[in-house]
Amino acid sequence: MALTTYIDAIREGMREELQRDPSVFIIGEDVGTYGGAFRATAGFLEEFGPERVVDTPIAESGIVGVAVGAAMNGMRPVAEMQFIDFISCGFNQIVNLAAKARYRWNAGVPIVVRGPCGGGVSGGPFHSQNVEGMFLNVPGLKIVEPATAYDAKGLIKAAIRDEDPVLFFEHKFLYRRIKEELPSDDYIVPIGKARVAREGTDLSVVTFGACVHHALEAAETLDREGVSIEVVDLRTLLPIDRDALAATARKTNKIILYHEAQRTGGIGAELAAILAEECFEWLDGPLTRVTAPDSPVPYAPPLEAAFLPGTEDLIAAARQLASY
Amino acid sequence: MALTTYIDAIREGMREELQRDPSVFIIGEDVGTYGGAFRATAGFLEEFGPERVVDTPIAESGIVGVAVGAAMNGMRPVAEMQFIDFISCGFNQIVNLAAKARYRWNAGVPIVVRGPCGGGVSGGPFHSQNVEGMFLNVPGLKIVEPATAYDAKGLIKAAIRDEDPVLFFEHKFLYRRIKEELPSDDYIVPIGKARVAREGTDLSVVTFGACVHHALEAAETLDREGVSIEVVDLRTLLPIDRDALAATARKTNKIILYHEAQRTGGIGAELAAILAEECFEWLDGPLTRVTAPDSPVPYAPPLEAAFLPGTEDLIAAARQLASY
Amino acid sequence: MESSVTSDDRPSKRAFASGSLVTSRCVGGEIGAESARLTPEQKLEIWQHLQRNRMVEERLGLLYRTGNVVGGLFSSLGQEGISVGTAYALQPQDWVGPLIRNLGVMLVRGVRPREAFTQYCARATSPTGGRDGNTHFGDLDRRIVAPISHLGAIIPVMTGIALASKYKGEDAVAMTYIGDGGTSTGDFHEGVNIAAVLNVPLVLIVENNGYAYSTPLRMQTRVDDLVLKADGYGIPSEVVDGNDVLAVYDAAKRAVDRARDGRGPVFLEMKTFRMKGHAEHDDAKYVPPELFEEWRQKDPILRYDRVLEGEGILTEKERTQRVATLKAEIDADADFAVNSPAPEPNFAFGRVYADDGGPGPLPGPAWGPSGATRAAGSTSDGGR
Amino acid sequence: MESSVTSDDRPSKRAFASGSLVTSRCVGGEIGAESARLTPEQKLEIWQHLQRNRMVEERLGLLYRTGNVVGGLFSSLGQEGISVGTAYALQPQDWVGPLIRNLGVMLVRGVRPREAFTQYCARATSPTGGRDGNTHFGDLDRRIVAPISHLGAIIPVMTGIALASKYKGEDAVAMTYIGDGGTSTGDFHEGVNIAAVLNVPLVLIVENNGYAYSTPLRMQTRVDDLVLKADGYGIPSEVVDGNDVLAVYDAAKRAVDRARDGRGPVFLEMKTFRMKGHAEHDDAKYVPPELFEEWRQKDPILRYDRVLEGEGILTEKERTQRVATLKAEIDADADFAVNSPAPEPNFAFGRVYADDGGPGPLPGPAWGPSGATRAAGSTSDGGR
Ligand SMILES: Cc1ncc(C[n+]2csc(CCOP(=O)(O)OP(=O)(O)O)c2C)c(N)n1
Ligand SMILES: Cc1ncc(C[n+]2csc(CCOP(=O)(O)OP(=O)(O)O)c2C)c(N)n1
Ligand SMILES: [Mg+2]
Ligand SMILES: [Mg+2]
Repeated sequence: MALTTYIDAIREGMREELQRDPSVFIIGEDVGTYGGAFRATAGFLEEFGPERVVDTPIAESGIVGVAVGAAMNGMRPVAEMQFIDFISCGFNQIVNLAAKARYRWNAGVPIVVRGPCGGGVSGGPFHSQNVEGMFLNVPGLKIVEPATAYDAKGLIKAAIRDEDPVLFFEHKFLYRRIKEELPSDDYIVPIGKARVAREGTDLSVVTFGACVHHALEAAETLDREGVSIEVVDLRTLLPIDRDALAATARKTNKIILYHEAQRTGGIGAELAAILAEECFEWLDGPLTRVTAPDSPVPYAPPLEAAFLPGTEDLIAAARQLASY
Repeated sequence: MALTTYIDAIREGMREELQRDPSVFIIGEDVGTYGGAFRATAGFLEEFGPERVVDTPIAESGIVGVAVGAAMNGMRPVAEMQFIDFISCGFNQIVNLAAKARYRWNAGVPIVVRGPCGGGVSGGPFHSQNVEGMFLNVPGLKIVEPATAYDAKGLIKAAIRDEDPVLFFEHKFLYRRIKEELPSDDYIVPIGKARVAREGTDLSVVTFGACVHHALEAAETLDREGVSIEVVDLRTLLPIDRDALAATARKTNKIILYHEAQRTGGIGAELAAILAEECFEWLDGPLTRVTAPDSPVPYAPPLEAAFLPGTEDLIAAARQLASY
Repeated sequence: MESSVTSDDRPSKRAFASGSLVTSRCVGGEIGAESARLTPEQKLEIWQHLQRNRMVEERLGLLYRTGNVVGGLFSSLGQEGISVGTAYALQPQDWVGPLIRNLGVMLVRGVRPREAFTQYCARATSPTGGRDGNTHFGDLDRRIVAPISHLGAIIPVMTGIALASKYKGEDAVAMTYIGDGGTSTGDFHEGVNIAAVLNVPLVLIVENNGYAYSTPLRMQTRVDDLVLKADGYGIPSEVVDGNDVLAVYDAAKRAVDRARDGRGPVFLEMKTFRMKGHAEHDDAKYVPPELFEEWRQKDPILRYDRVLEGEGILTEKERTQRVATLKAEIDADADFAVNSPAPEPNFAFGRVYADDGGPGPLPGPAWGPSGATRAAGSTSDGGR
Repeated sequence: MESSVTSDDRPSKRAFASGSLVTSRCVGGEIGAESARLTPEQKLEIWQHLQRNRMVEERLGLLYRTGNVVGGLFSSLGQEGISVGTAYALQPQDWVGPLIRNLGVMLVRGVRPREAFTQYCARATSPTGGRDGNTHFGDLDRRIVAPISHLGAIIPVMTGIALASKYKGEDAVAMTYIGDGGTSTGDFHEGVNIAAVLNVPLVLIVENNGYAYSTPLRMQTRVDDLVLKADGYGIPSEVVDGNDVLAVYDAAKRAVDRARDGRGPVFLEMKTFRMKGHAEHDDAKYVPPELFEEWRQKDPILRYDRVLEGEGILTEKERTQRVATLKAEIDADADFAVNSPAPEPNFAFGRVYADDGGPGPLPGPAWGPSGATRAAGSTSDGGR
């Protein structure tokens, strides 16, 4: 069987949903003729036609707004942000229109807003951001970020079928770097459920996205040093799988929160808060964050490498915490 | 001596800075002729003229952008959001232009973006929000929210003089509800420094804004029960005063993070994370958050009362933590 | 075509210009043709809507002054002709996205006065159960989309509504509203432009009432006539006397027909005036009194009364009688609101997500919806 | 004035329309008067800028293919006349906010090729020290504002720059740029509208090059001529042949003069064509080849060569000689970049805030700025 890359998994997931449900459609900049800046929608225009693969003007607020309206009128739009960094231009539509409609007047807004996030590809300050931190304090949203091709496909399908607005972040570093064999039948990965990417007993690394791969690498190294690392892949960033957090805390009693975004106000903060509040008694060491520093993402490779929280940073933190 | 309300303190602070420094100016919707929806700039047009009190079209992104440009060209703009909820429309200018310019190309952006935040006045979902959570993960910004008239005046002056972009949140519940005697001489309250609003020994409540007053009230009640509460008023939400956090943790060993915004991804998360990472050994009980639930702000008074984390909620949480 | 700098170099000094383009543009059909087709019954129905709109808002003013209204109160006094005339041009399958001054639109679309009263008074019986206030309610069954406060935001949303209707082949038009001030927002621009490019059936009603809060038109835009903005999107536009309900209906009907015909969005600028402050608390001292005086003469209801009198459709006596009937309905609905309980505190929680086991469906219009019927393709559980 | 629906009911089917308004609008002065005033020396200087712009970008292409460029490479091939002609109309005290295809603007304003080379190659010696790339650098001393990627965002910022200059009585104009695609953004709308209402000296250069990434003009907007948008803001506009550098200079000079004169913003639409893909990686398969062919004939440099030849200002021989001189400069600067070290990792940290004790000032143009001089009222430490 053929191996499927992360981005192909996303494309396949969207294609299957487009085939399955005529209310699903794609909207965004250059998603039609061009097939998307990263080719996530390549071939869709030919297969589904311009009514279901809608190229738009450059207008992220407009794109999200149109998606919201279409969703209220029975559709299931999948809106692409060419880079997730541009979601800041559609911020108001997401946080005030999409996220609050159900609470206010019982109007469901089943949209997906998806796009490439993350660094490691010399994208500089505006093509490398991880933006989940901007949305964590916005009730009404769901946020998803897969780390594997399997999850990418299963989660994009779940996101499209979800009755609420889902932000779907795709780590562009993974787009073509990882591949795996995928089941041929229809499957989804449920939103809201983390997975244990690697079992371990001494210390847990709670993470998601590209960082999962760095964490697994670090775990190998540490294993050789006799430190057993459990890697928890959140997959869903909102709502957070508290049960998975509690389970791993109860098991290893020492936790590292590991993410690529900047430290202050990142999701690591929320994870730490949940643990320090709900799992306080099980903690045998400080909740340790391994994250980017509090600055924009720099452009030059040595700067970006210094900025990004990599395998070495994680290993160092894990050694310290393990010996606490 | 006359008593000055919270909003008058802000107005006086701005007026003094306008008088002191010709590069300071006011920009926003209805800030001129009308003197601001909450009268924060009343009388300014008459005193300083239309070149320094600039009424704009309804365009928050434009307003912030114009402020950024003027700041780059030597001015110190103070931009008003009529309600802070509308800052979501200027989000991109704040997070991508203002916050990153110094890091990227050494361009300082000394702007203040200010406006009324918070609930308790039946403002409903769009006139009651606390938006600090949206900006905590954005390096390059400073965020301030005073709880007293003294701090309101001292902090607005410090914000105007600061070399970096400052978001200045004014809790509208306090606007005319609190007053105090203010010094007649020029003073500032430094950004980045918390204050101990009340000394205590058993348990600390870390909070800010209107919640400080609820916390002080709760502390009185608990005092009568023999529980001594320390109330820390953050004043600055970004960057967080880690020293003040550590000092109170070292002293009372039990901490409640108390804020009006929704729980998940709120500033309480970041405070908890800092404490659980940097002050782990001093903690004698779970880090407890007292916050609003994860929903939009409802409109009807009984709903809003149930939604807002009030004195009673705090007292209940404090009793529980104290007896831990 | 020559340069369009209408007012030489500086923004117009006029606080509010009534424009020079009133009769020279036409979005299709023939000006006056549609209103000429109205039957006397229809004209009476329009009168009824106008009068009801005003009386409901007057009653809201009373509820405000007696402390029943929670939060601010927004009035469309003097602008009722726009809400009524435009909504009257719609068919049941059409969608509307009204703003805060478009209670009249909702009433024409079948919303009952008690829904507005209970909303403004934040009662348990209100359409949102007290979760939101004022006109911030909608109903996907009745094809009414609730606005958010952030001006302009509803335009892309209604563009999306129109896109979906077009895709589903539903023959439905989406109509929405914006003030002169709201045209300055980025979302206005993005929404209208996308609607134009995608050629969707969106009818945008721009209510140019001279002020945005305290800001006069000339400080909001450098043009006197907002239709010039439509040209930049390549969509047809028309300037309409917003205080002439028949002219409003006429233009709206032609615009709706054109949009329904698959010919894309239409932009109608309604010249009118805001006869009160921004909200009830605002005494509008910043408005020159002579402007109020000037526009009082153009009151849309008094003008329409004279038209119907002239055409022998409505006598003084019948009018008094109809007003009394309306008053009875409004009295009953206002009483219903006043006597309704405030919501239970725990209604604050849940239904943030579809699957969070929230407090369940809203109280809803227990009295049964009237007006638009539900078309295929969308059901009540969140538009799906 | 009549309805402006330029293309009947449906968006134009033309992939790229060169418009019908080319000669009928004038923002002031007399079309052709300013370019007629240019001395032969000035005309040669313009040629020099054009040629330098192209040669620097060609060299960047080489650096890209040899793996020296970090990230994407953006070209202004075929559009150099716009960058050069507009920037040439500025005075030292004026401000510019160039976009990614406006390297030519920066070069005219005194930026040296090595600044661009080191930026694109992300070297320690680059203006941002490697913190940002490509044309994303600015210098408040030289009155160049760095863009962000988010299109449209720079327009309100340049409006603010212009507002501040006006307030300070500095007699300075702010010029900035936007693509046809960028006109669809909310920030374009908000920025231009505020500039119009506040009557600030902003000159907006709209480069209509037919495409926004893969999206042709007709899918970006329903109008063929973007100047129609200017009408909606009540500001003067002109359509210019963007591939005729003298026409560009002429219109820009008149626009700048008008703005400097206190008469408010000006909108110039430059018709041109993007002769490459969106960036170096994009083969632009979606562009009909005949469009490239058509526009190759209009190459701004070849055209200008012929003009100068015709006027006897630049002989074939002198041209060859000048190209060689330019090549020497560019060779040296490219070598400088290639031989420059990558930044030290710890340059990633600090200088997020003024007071965080960051890594201190940037390497900066150690070779000394040329071009614009610094006027009173702003210093290098963050514009204050
Ligand atoms: C984006 C945004 N900014 C600010 C406000 C605050 N605000 C509410 S109504 C209003 C004036 C609206 O004027 P206009 O659009 O002309 O409508 P009108 O009130 O005249 O009907 C303002 C500034 C808002 N609702 N949304
Ligand atoms: C707000 C925003 N959305 C999306 C993008 C991604 N993007 C970069 S350039 C571009 C096309 C720009 O087209 P145009 O404005 O016509 O300029 P041109 O490339 O033709 O010079 C797009 C979509 C962006 N930079 N900013
Ligand atoms: Mg208005
Ligand atoms: Mg273009």
